[in-house]
Amino acid sequence: MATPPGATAPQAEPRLSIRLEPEPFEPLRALAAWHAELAAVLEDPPAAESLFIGRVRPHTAGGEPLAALELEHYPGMTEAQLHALAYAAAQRHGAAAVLVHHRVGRVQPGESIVLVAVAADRRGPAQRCSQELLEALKHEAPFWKREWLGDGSGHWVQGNTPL
Amino acid sequence: MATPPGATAPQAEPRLSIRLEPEPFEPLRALAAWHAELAAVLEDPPAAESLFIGRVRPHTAGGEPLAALELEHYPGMTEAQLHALAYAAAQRHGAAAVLVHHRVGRVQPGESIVLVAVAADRRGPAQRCSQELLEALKHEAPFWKREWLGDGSGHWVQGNTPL
Amino acid sequence: MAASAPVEAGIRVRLFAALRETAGWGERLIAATTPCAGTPLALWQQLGLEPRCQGPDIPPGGIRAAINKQFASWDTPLAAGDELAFLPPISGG
Amino acid sequence: MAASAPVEAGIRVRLFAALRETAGWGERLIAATTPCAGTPLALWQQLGLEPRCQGPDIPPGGIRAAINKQFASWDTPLAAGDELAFLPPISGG
Repeated sequence: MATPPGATAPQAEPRLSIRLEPEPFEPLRALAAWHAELAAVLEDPPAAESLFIGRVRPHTAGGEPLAALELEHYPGMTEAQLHALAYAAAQRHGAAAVLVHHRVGRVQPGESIVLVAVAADRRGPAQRCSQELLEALKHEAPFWKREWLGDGSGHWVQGNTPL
Repeated sequence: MATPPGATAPQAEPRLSIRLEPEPFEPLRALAAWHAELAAVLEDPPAAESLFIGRVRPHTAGGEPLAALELEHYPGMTEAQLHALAYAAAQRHGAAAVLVHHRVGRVQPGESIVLVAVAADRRGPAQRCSQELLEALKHEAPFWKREWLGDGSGHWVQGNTPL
Repeated sequence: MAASAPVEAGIRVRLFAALRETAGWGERLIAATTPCAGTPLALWQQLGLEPRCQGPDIPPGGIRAAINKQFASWDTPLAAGDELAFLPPISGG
Repeated sequence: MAASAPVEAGIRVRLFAALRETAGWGERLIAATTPCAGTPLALWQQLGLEPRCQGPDIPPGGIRAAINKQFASWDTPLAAGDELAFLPPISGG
Protein backbone atom coordinates (compact mmCIF):
# COMPACT_ATOMS: atom_id res chain seq x y z
CA MET A 1 0.00 0.00 0.00
CA ALA A 2 1.32 3.46 -0.87
CA THR A 3 2.22 5.64 2.09
CA PRO A 4 -0.04 8.72 2.17
CA PRO A 5 1.89 11.96 1.65
CA GLY A 6 3.30 13.33 4.88
CA ALA A 7 2.69 10.12 6.82
CA THR A 8 5.26 9.38 9.47
CA ALA A 9 7.72 6.54 9.02
CA PRO A 10 7.24 2.94 10.22
CA GLN A 11 3.69 2.71 11.47
CA ALA A 12 2.65 0.82 14.58
CA GLU A 13 -0.46 -1.35 14.39
CA PRO A 14 -3.53 0.78 15.14
CA ARG A 15 -5.15 0.12 18.51
CA LEU A 16 -8.81 -0.73 18.11
CA SER A 17 -11.51 -0.49 20.72
CA ILE A 18 -14.75 -1.88 19.29
CA ARG A 19 -17.81 -2.49 21.39
CA LEU A 20 -21.48 -3.26 20.91
CA GLU A 21 -23.49 -1.73 23.74
CA PRO A 22 -26.72 -3.51 24.68
CA GLU A 23 -27.43 -0.86 27.36
CA PRO A 24 -27.40 2.97 27.34
CA PHE A 25 -23.83 4.30 27.43
CA GLU A 26 -22.39 7.70 28.25
CA PRO A 27 -20.00 8.77 25.46
CA LEU A 28 -17.86 11.01 27.67
CA ARG A 29 -17.37 8.21 30.18
CA ALA A 30 -16.41 5.86 27.36
CA LEU A 31 -13.93 8.44 26.08
CA ALA A 32 -12.44 8.94 29.53
CA ALA A 33 -11.84 5.20 29.81
CA TRP A 34 -10.31 5.16 26.33
CA HIS A 35 -8.00 8.08 27.20
CA ALA A 36 -6.84 6.19 30.27
CA GLU A 37 -6.18 3.07 28.17
CA LEU A 38 -4.23 5.06 25.59
CA ALA A 39 -2.25 6.87 28.28
CA ALA A 40 -1.12 3.47 29.57
CA VAL A 41 0.18 2.27 26.21
CA LEU A 42 1.06 5.29 24.05
CA GLU A 43 4.31 7.08 24.71
CA ASP A 44 2.65 10.50 24.26
CA PRO A 45 -0.98 11.55 24.17
CA PRO A 46 -2.17 11.87 20.56
CA ALA A 47 -1.79 15.37 19.10
CA ALA A 48 -5.15 15.16 17.33
CA GLU A 49 -8.38 13.48 18.26
CA SER A 50 -11.50 13.59 16.13
CA LEU A 51 -14.71 12.39 17.72
CA PHE A 52 -18.30 11.86 16.68
CA ILE A 53 -21.38 11.21 18.81
CA GLY A 54 -24.67 10.24 17.19
CA ARG A 55 -27.94 10.27 19.12
CA VAL A 56 -31.45 9.03 18.37
CA ARG A 57 -33.74 11.74 17.00
CA PRO A 58 -37.08 12.27 18.73
CA HIS A 59 -38.97 11.75 15.49
CA THR A 60 -39.05 9.22 12.67
CA ALA A 61 -37.66 9.85 9.19
CA GLY A 62 -41.27 10.64 8.27
CA GLY A 63 -41.62 13.25 11.04
CA GLU A 64 -43.77 11.30 13.51
CA PRO A 65 -42.90 11.16 17.23
CA LEU A 66 -40.62 8.19 17.83
CA ALA A 67 -41.32 5.92 20.78
CA ALA A 68 -38.10 3.95 20.43
CA LEU A 69 -35.57 2.75 17.90
CA GLU A 70 -34.73 -0.94 17.70
CA LEU A 71 -31.31 -1.91 16.44
CA GLU A 72 -30.93 -5.42 15.13
CA HIS A 73 -27.49 -6.74 14.26
CA TYR A 74 -25.82 -9.97 13.15
CA PRO A 75 -23.92 -11.22 16.20
CA GLY A 76 -20.39 -12.12 15.24
CA MET A 77 -20.46 -10.57 11.79
CA THR A 78 -21.24 -7.07 13.03
CA GLU A 79 -18.30 -7.04 15.45
CA ALA A 80 -16.01 -8.56 12.80
CA GLN A 81 -17.06 -5.95 10.24
CA LEU A 82 -16.58 -3.07 12.69
CA HIS A 83 -13.08 -4.37 13.41
CA ALA A 84 -12.26 -4.74 9.72
CA LEU A 85 -13.63 -1.28 8.84
CA ALA A 86 -11.84 0.40 11.75
CA TYR A 87 -8.59 -1.35 10.96
CA ALA A 88 -8.74 -0.43 7.27
CA ALA A 89 -9.58 3.22 7.99
CA ALA A 90 -6.84 3.49 10.62
CA GLN A 91 -4.28 1.97 8.26
CA ARG A 92 -5.34 4.17 5.37
CA HIS A 93 -4.87 7.34 7.42
CA GLY A 94 -2.07 6.26 9.73
CA ALA A 95 -4.24 6.68 12.83
CA ALA A 96 -2.78 5.47 16.13
CA ALA A 97 -6.05 4.38 17.73
CA VAL A 98 -9.71 4.05 16.84
CA LEU A 99 -12.73 3.56 19.05
CA VAL A 100 -16.22 2.54 17.89
CA HIS A 101 -19.05 1.97 20.34
CA HIS A 102 -22.45 1.19 18.82
CA ARG A 103 -25.74 0.52 20.57
CA VAL A 104 -27.82 -2.53 19.82
CA GLY A 105 -31.30 -3.43 21.02
CA ARG A 106 -33.99 -0.94 21.99
CA VAL A 107 -32.75 2.67 22.13
CA GLN A 108 -34.73 5.63 23.45
CA PRO A 109 -34.90 9.03 21.72
CA GLY A 110 -31.99 11.19 22.85
CA GLU A 111 -29.80 8.24 23.78
CA SER A 112 -26.39 7.86 22.18
CA ILE A 113 -26.35 5.33 19.39
CA VAL A 114 -22.82 5.61 18.04
CA LEU A 115 -19.48 6.97 19.22
CA VAL A 116 -16.47 7.10 16.89
CA ALA A 117 -13.09 8.39 18.06
CA VAL A 118 -9.81 8.57 16.17
CA ALA A 119 -6.43 9.52 17.60
CA ALA A 120 -3.68 10.49 15.19
CA ASP A 121 -0.61 12.65 14.97
CA ARG A 122 -2.23 15.32 12.80
CA ARG A 123 -5.69 16.82 12.55
CA GLY A 124 -6.27 16.00 8.86
CA PRO A 125 -5.84 12.21 9.16
CA ALA A 126 -7.81 12.15 12.42
CA GLN A 127 -10.75 14.02 10.87
CA ARG A 128 -10.74 12.13 7.58
CA CYS A 129 -10.39 8.74 9.26
CA SER A 130 -13.26 9.47 11.65
CA GLN A 131 -15.49 10.72 8.86
CA GLU A 132 -14.78 7.82 6.51
CA LEU A 133 -15.23 5.27 9.25
CA LEU A 134 -18.60 6.71 10.23
CA GLU A 135 -19.80 6.47 6.62
CA ALA A 136 -18.34 2.99 6.25
CA LEU A 137 -20.08 1.61 9.31
CA LYS A 138 -23.37 3.10 8.21
CA HIS A 139 -23.17 1.18 4.94
CA GLU A 140 -20.97 -1.84 5.60
CA ALA A 141 -21.70 -3.00 9.14
CA PRO A 142 -24.83 -5.15 9.48
CA PHE A 143 -27.21 -3.06 11.58
CA TRP A 144 -30.89 -2.60 10.90
CA LYS A 145 -33.10 0.03 12.46
CA ARG A 146 -36.76 -0.35 13.24
CA GLU A 147 -38.76 2.72 14.26
CA TRP A 148 -41.43 2.08 16.87
CA LEU A 149 -44.33 4.51 17.13
CA GLY A 150 -46.50 5.38 20.11
CA ASP A 151 -49.34 3.16 18.83
CA GLY A 152 -47.16 0.07 19.05
CA SER A 153 -46.55 -0.21 15.30
CA GLY A 154 -43.03 -0.50 13.95
CA HIS A 155 -41.40 -0.40 10.54
CA TRP A 156 -37.90 -1.07 9.25
CA VAL A 157 -35.90 1.96 8.15
CA GLN A 158 -34.79 1.84 4.52
CA GLY A 159 -31.23 3.10 4.24
CA ASN A 160 -29.51 5.87 6.19
CA THR A 161 -30.31 9.48 7.01
CA PRO A 162 -28.73 11.79 4.43
CA LEU A 163 -25.29 13.20 5.13
CA MET B 1 -27.49 34.10 2.17
CA ALA B 2 -28.66 30.99 0.31
CA THR B 3 -29.97 28.17 2.47
CA PRO B 4 -27.71 25.12 2.11
CA PRO B 5 -29.48 22.15 0.49
CA GLY B 6 -31.31 20.04 3.01
CA ALA B 7 -31.10 22.65 5.77
CA THR B 8 -34.02 22.68 8.13
CA ALA B 9 -36.47 25.57 8.06
CA PRO B 10 -36.31 28.70 10.26
CA GLN B 11 -33.00 28.53 12.02
CA ALA B 12 -32.50 29.50 15.64
CA GLU B 13 -29.45 31.57 16.52
CA PRO B 14 -26.50 29.27 17.16
CA ARG B 15 -25.42 29.01 20.80
CA LEU B 16 -21.75 29.86 21.18
CA SER B 17 -19.49 28.88 24.04
CA ILE B 18 -16.09 30.52 23.51
CA ARG B 19 -13.40 30.51 26.14
CA LEU B 20 -9.70 31.29 26.44
CA GLU B 21 -8.13 29.04 29.05
CA PRO B 22 -5.11 30.43 30.91
CA GLU B 23 -4.76 27.17 32.87
CA PRO B 24 -4.74 23.49 31.86
CA PHE B 25 -8.24 22.24 31.07
CA GLU B 26 -9.73 18.78 30.73
CA PRO B 27 -11.63 18.52 27.41
CA LEU B 28 -14.03 15.83 28.60
CA ARG B 29 -14.96 17.87 31.66
CA ALA B 30 -15.53 20.92 29.44
CA LEU B 31 -17.73 18.80 27.17
CA ALA B 32 -19.73 17.45 30.10
CA ALA B 33 -20.44 21.02 31.25
CA TRP B 34 -21.41 21.98 27.70
CA HIS B 35 -23.76 18.99 27.41
CA ALA B 36 -25.42 20.05 30.66
CA GLU B 37 -25.82 23.62 29.36
CA LEU B 38 -27.31 22.40 26.09
CA ALA B 39 -29.65 19.99 27.87
CA ALA B 40 -31.03 22.96 29.81
CA VAL B 41 -31.80 25.02 26.70
CA LEU B 42 -32.30 22.68 23.75
CA GLU B 43 -35.58 20.84 23.43
CA ASP B 44 -33.80 17.63 22.35
CA PRO B 45 -30.18 16.56 22.56
CA PRO B 46 -28.44 17.17 19.21
CA ALA B 47 -28.54 14.17 16.87
CA ALA B 48 -24.95 14.77 15.73
CA GLU B 49 -21.92 16.07 17.56
CA SER B 50 -18.51 16.47 15.96
CA LEU B 51 -15.60 17.15 18.29
CA PHE B 52 -11.91 17.86 17.99
CA ILE B 53 -9.21 17.87 20.65
CA GLY B 54 -5.71 19.17 19.87
CA ARG B 55 -2.78 18.55 22.20
CA VAL B 56 0.76 19.88 22.35
CA ARG B 57 3.28 17.55 20.69
CA PRO B 58 6.32 16.51 22.70
CA HIS B 59 8.71 17.82 20.04
CA THR B 60 9.14 21.00 18.01
CA ALA B 61 8.30 21.32 14.33
CA GLY B 62 12.04 20.71 13.80
CA GLY B 63 12.00 17.48 15.81
CA GLU B 64 13.72 18.68 19.00
CA PRO B 65 12.29 17.85 22.43
CA LEU B 66 9.90 20.62 23.43
CA ALA B 67 10.09 22.04 26.95
CA ALA B 68 6.92 24.11 26.63
CA LEU B 69 4.78 25.96 24.14
CA GLU B 70 3.92 29.60 24.77
CA LEU B 71 0.69 30.92 23.30
CA GLU B 72 0.46 34.66 22.91
CA HIS B 73 -2.84 36.23 21.91
CA TYR B 74 -4.36 39.69 21.42
CA PRO B 75 -6.74 40.14 24.37
CA GLY B 76 -10.09 41.37 23.15
CA MET B 77 -9.46 40.75 19.47
CA THR B 78 -8.82 37.00 19.86
CA GLU B 79 -12.09 36.43 21.71
CA ALA B 80 -13.98 38.62 19.23
CA GLN B 81 -12.51 36.75 16.28
CA LEU B 82 -13.30 33.35 17.80
CA HIS B 83 -16.89 34.49 18.29
CA ALA B 84 -17.14 35.82 14.75
CA LEU B 85 -15.60 32.68 13.21
CA ALA B 86 -17.76 30.33 15.28
CA TYR B 87 -20.90 32.30 14.49
CA ALA B 88 -20.17 32.36 10.76
CA ALA B 89 -19.38 28.64 10.62
CA ALA B 90 -22.48 27.75 12.64
CA GLN B 91 -24.68 29.89 10.39
CA ARG B 92 -23.13 28.49 7.22
CA HIS B 93 -23.85 24.90 8.28
CA GLY B 94 -27.00 25.39 10.33
CA ALA B 95 -25.32 24.15 13.52
CA ALA B 96 -27.30 24.50 16.75
CA ALA B 97 -24.33 25.06 19.06
CA VAL B 98 -20.58 25.55 18.86
CA LEU B 99 -17.94 25.36 21.56
CA VAL B 100 -14.35 26.59 21.25
CA HIS B 101 -11.93 26.44 24.16
CA HIS B 102 -8.36 27.51 23.44
CA ARG B 103 -5.37 27.62 25.79
CA VAL B 104 -3.26 30.73 26.16
CA GLY B 105 -0.01 31.22 28.06
CA ARG B 106 2.52 28.50 28.77
CA VAL B 107 1.35 25.01 27.77
CA GLN B 108 3.18 21.76 28.57
CA PRO B 109 3.65 18.92 26.06
CA GLY B 110 0.65 16.61 26.13
CA GLU B 111 -1.72 19.26 27.46
CA SER B 112 -4.85 20.11 25.51
CA ILE B 113 -4.50 23.28 23.50
CA VAL B 114 -7.79 23.45 21.59
CA LEU B 115 -11.23 21.90 21.86
CA VAL B 116 -13.85 22.43 19.14
CA ALA B 117 -17.34 20.96 19.41
CA VAL B 118 -20.28 21.35 17.05
CA ALA B 119 -23.82 20.13 17.66
CA ALA B 120 -26.15 19.86 14.69
CA ASP B 121 -29.13 17.90 13.45
CA ARG B 122 -27.13 15.86 10.94
CA ARG B 123 -23.63 14.40 10.83
CA GLY B 124 -22.52 16.14 7.61
CA PRO B 125 -23.08 19.72 8.81
CA ALA B 126 -21.62 18.89 12.25
CA GLN B 127 -18.44 17.45 10.73
CA ARG B 128 -17.99 20.12 8.08
CA CYS B 129 -18.65 22.96 10.53
CA SER B 130 -16.18 21.58 13.05
CA GLN B 131 -13.51 21.05 10.40
CA GLU B 132 -13.92 24.47 8.80
CA LEU B 133 -13.94 26.20 12.16
CA LEU B 134 -10.73 24.50 13.23
CA GLU B 135 -9.01 25.63 10.02
CA ALA B 136 -10.46 29.12 10.35
CA LEU B 137 -9.23 29.63 13.89
CA LYS B 138 -5.78 28.41 12.95
CA HIS B 139 -5.52 31.11 10.32
CA GLU B 140 -7.86 33.89 11.40
CA ALA B 141 -7.70 34.07 15.18
CA PRO B 142 -4.70 36.00 16.53
CA PHE B 143 -2.64 33.38 18.35
CA TRP B 144 1.12 33.05 18.15
CA LYS B 145 3.11 30.05 19.29
CA ARG B 146 6.61 30.13 20.69
CA GLU B 147 8.48 26.87 21.17
CA TRP B 148 10.70 26.74 24.23
CA LEU B 149 13.57 24.28 24.30
CA GLY B 150 15.27 22.61 27.24
CA ASP B 151 18.22 25.03 27.03
CA GLY B 152 15.97 28.01 27.69
CA SER B 153 15.96 29.27 24.12
CA GLY B 154 12.69 30.00 22.38
CA HIS B 155 11.59 30.80 18.84
CA TRP B 156 8.32 31.83 17.25
CA VAL B 157 6.58 29.25 15.11
CA GLN B 158 6.04 30.34 11.50
CA GLY B 159 2.58 29.26 10.37
CA ASN B 160 0.63 26.11 11.24
CA THR B 161 1.38 22.42 11.19
CA PRO B 162 0.24 20.86 7.90
CA LEU B 163 -3.22 19.39 7.68
CA MET C 1 -14.90 -22.08 4.40
CA ALA C 2 -15.61 -25.39 6.08
CA ALA C 3 -14.65 -27.67 3.20
CA SER C 4 -13.77 -30.49 5.58
CA ALA C 5 -17.08 -30.33 7.51
CA PRO C 6 -19.22 -33.48 7.41
CA VAL C 7 -21.60 -33.43 4.44
CA GLU C 8 -24.54 -34.06 6.77
CA ALA C 9 -23.91 -30.60 8.32
CA GLY C 10 -25.90 -28.93 5.58
CA ILE C 11 -26.10 -25.18 5.16
CA ARG C 12 -27.47 -22.92 7.83
CA VAL C 13 -29.47 -20.11 6.26
CA ARG C 14 -30.20 -16.94 8.25
CA LEU C 15 -32.47 -14.01 7.52
CA PHE C 16 -32.41 -10.62 9.25
CA ALA C 17 -34.72 -7.70 9.96
CA ALA C 18 -37.38 -7.10 7.30
CA LEU C 19 -36.30 -10.18 5.32
CA ARG C 20 -36.93 -12.42 8.32
CA GLU C 21 -40.35 -10.94 8.99
CA THR C 22 -41.45 -11.16 5.38
CA ALA C 23 -40.36 -14.79 5.19
CA GLY C 24 -41.77 -15.71 8.58
CA TRP C 25 -38.58 -17.49 9.65
CA GLY C 26 -35.06 -16.49 10.72
CA GLU C 27 -33.00 -19.62 10.49
CA ARG C 28 -33.13 -22.94 8.60
CA LEU C 29 -30.83 -25.88 8.02
CA ILE C 30 -30.79 -26.87 4.36
CA ALA C 31 -29.59 -30.34 3.44
CA ALA C 32 -26.44 -30.31 1.35
CA THR C 33 -25.45 -33.77 0.29
CA THR C 34 -22.99 -32.94 -2.49
CA PRO C 35 -19.58 -31.30 -2.17
CA CYS C 36 -20.95 -28.34 -4.11
CA ALA C 37 -24.14 -27.17 -2.47
CA GLY C 38 -25.10 -24.39 -4.85
CA THR C 39 -24.65 -20.64 -4.50
CA PRO C 40 -26.40 -17.91 -2.46
CA LEU C 41 -28.41 -16.98 -5.55
CA ALA C 42 -29.53 -20.58 -6.15
CA LEU C 43 -30.59 -20.96 -2.50
CA TRP C 44 -32.42 -17.62 -2.54
CA GLN C 45 -34.49 -18.84 -5.46
CA GLN C 46 -34.91 -22.37 -4.10
CA LEU C 47 -36.27 -20.96 -0.82
CA GLY C 48 -38.70 -18.73 -2.70
CA LEU C 49 -37.60 -15.60 -0.85
CA GLU C 50 -38.94 -12.11 -1.57
CA PRO C 51 -38.23 -9.99 -3.55
CA ARG C 52 -38.25 -12.42 -6.47
CA CYS C 53 -35.31 -12.26 -8.87
CA GLN C 54 -35.90 -10.50 -12.19
CA GLY C 55 -34.27 -13.41 -13.99
CA PRO C 56 -32.47 -16.69 -13.20
CA ASP C 57 -29.04 -15.00 -12.93
CA ILE C 58 -30.12 -11.68 -11.42
CA PRO C 59 -29.70 -11.30 -7.63
CA PRO C 60 -32.53 -9.66 -5.69
CA GLY C 61 -32.14 -5.86 -5.63
CA GLY C 62 -30.68 -4.31 -2.47
CA ILE C 63 -30.05 -7.64 -0.70
CA ARG C 64 -26.53 -8.80 0.17
CA ALA C 65 -25.29 -12.30 0.93
CA ALA C 66 -22.78 -13.25 3.62
CA ILE C 67 -21.06 -16.60 3.98
CA ASN C 68 -19.62 -17.47 7.37
CA LYS C 69 -20.14 -13.86 8.51
CA GLN C 70 -18.33 -12.23 5.60
CA PHE C 71 -19.90 -10.48 2.63
CA ALA C 72 -19.84 -12.80 -0.37
CA SER C 73 -20.86 -12.56 -4.00
CA TRP C 74 -24.04 -14.26 -5.15
CA ASP C 75 -22.20 -16.86 -7.17
CA THR C 76 -19.82 -18.07 -4.47
CA PRO C 77 -19.90 -21.90 -4.26
CA LEU C 78 -21.30 -23.01 -0.92
CA ALA C 79 -19.98 -25.94 1.04
CA ALA C 80 -21.69 -28.08 3.64
CA GLY C 81 -21.22 -26.51 7.06
CA ASP C 82 -21.39 -22.94 5.73
CA GLU C 83 -23.56 -20.33 7.36
CA LEU C 84 -25.30 -18.33 4.67
CA ALA C 85 -27.04 -15.09 5.60
CA PHE C 86 -29.20 -12.78 3.54
CA LEU C 87 -28.95 -9.14 4.61
CA PRO C 88 -31.50 -6.45 3.76
CA PRO C 89 -30.24 -2.87 3.18
CA ILE C 90 -28.09 -1.75 6.12
CA SER C 91 -29.16 1.22 8.26
CA GLY C 92 -26.70 1.59 11.12
CA GLY C 93 -24.81 4.47 12.71
CA MET D 1 -14.22 53.89 14.76
CA ALA D 2 -13.76 56.62 17.29
CA ALA D 3 -14.22 59.62 15.00
CA SER D 4 -15.50 61.74 17.85
CA ALA D 5 -12.55 61.01 20.16
CA PRO D 6 -10.44 63.98 21.20
CA VAL D 7 -7.67 64.59 18.65
CA GLU D 8 -5.11 64.53 21.47
CA ALA D 9 -5.93 60.83 21.92
CA GLY D 10 -3.54 59.91 19.15
CA ILE D 11 -3.18 56.42 17.78
CA ARG D 12 -2.20 53.52 19.94
CA VAL D 13 0.08 51.17 18.02
CA ARG D 14 0.57 47.59 19.21
CA LEU D 15 2.96 44.89 18.10
CA PHE D 16 2.70 41.17 18.87
CA ALA D 17 4.94 38.13 19.14
CA ALA D 18 7.99 38.17 16.85
CA LEU D 19 7.17 41.69 15.60
CA ARG D 20 7.28 43.04 19.13
CA GLU D 21 10.57 41.38 19.91
CA THR D 22 12.22 42.50 16.70
CA ALA D 23 11.11 46.09 17.28
CA GLY D 24 11.96 46.06 20.97
CA TRP D 25 8.59 47.56 21.97
CA GLY D 26 4.99 46.40 22.19
CA GLU D 27 2.93 49.53 22.47
CA ARG D 28 3.28 53.22 21.53
CA LEU D 29 1.03 56.24 21.42
CA ILE D 30 1.53 58.14 18.17
CA ALA D 31 0.39 61.76 18.01
CA ALA D 32 -2.40 62.33 15.53
CA THR D 33 -3.29 65.95 15.28
CA THR D 34 -5.26 65.94 12.06
CA PRO D 35 -8.65 64.31 11.41
CA CYS D 36 -6.95 61.98 9.00
CA ALA D 37 -4.04 60.35 10.71
CA GLY D 38 -2.69 58.26 7.88
CA THR D 39 -3.06 54.55 7.16
CA PRO D 40 -1.62 51.35 8.65
CA LEU D 41 0.87 51.22 5.76
CA ALA D 42 2.01 54.81 6.31
CA LEU D 43 2.48 54.22 10.03
CA TRP D 44 4.37 50.96 9.43
CA GLN D 45 6.84 52.85 7.27
CA GLN D 46 6.97 55.90 9.54
CA LEU D 47 7.85 53.66 12.52
CA GLY D 48 10.59 51.95 10.51
CA LEU D 49 9.28 48.48 11.30
CA GLU D 50 10.79 45.26 9.93
CA PRO D 51 10.39 43.72 7.39
CA ARG D 52 10.81 46.82 5.22
CA CYS D 53 8.29 47.36 2.44
CA GLN D 54 9.42 46.50 -1.08
CA GLY D 55 8.00 49.80 -2.31
CA PRO D 56 6.05 52.82 -0.98
CA ASP D 57 2.66 51.18 -1.67
CA ILE D 58 3.58 47.57 -0.94
CA PRO D 59 2.59 46.23 2.51
CA PRO D 60 5.13 44.10 4.36
CA GLY D 61 4.80 40.41 3.40
CA GLY D 62 2.91 38.16 5.79
CA ILE D 63 1.96 40.93 8.24
CA ARG D 64 -1.68 41.88 8.84
CA ALA D 65 -3.09 45.08 10.29
CA ALA D 66 -6.01 45.36 12.72
CA ILE D 67 -7.83 48.55 13.66
CA ASN D 68 -9.79 48.52 16.91
CA LYS D 69 -9.35 44.75 17.13
CA GLN D 70 -10.67 43.96 13.67
CA PHE D 71 -8.64 43.01 10.64
CA ALA D 72 -8.27 46.05 8.36
CA SER D 73 -6.73 46.71 4.98
CA TRP D 74 -3.42 48.57 4.80
CA ASP D 75 -4.99 51.65 3.26
CA THR D 76 -7.79 52.15 5.80
CA PRO D 77 -7.83 55.80 6.98
CA LEU D 78 -6.97 55.99 10.66
CA ALA D 79 -8.64 58.32 13.10
CA ALA D 80 -7.39 59.69 16.39
CA GLY D 81 -8.36 57.30 19.18
CA ASP D 82 -7.89 54.22 17.01
CA GLU D 83 -5.94 51.22 18.22
CA LEU D 84 -3.76 49.95 15.39
CA ALA D 85 -2.13 46.54 15.72
CA PHE D 86 0.37 44.79 13.48
CA LEU D 87 0.03 41.01 13.54
CA PRO D 88 2.72 38.58 12.41
CA PRO D 89 1.64 35.30 10.75
CA ILE D 90 -0.90 33.51 12.93
CA SER D 91 -0.10 30.08 14.37
CA GLY D 92 -2.97 29.05 16.62
CA GLY D 93 -5.03 25.93 17.14
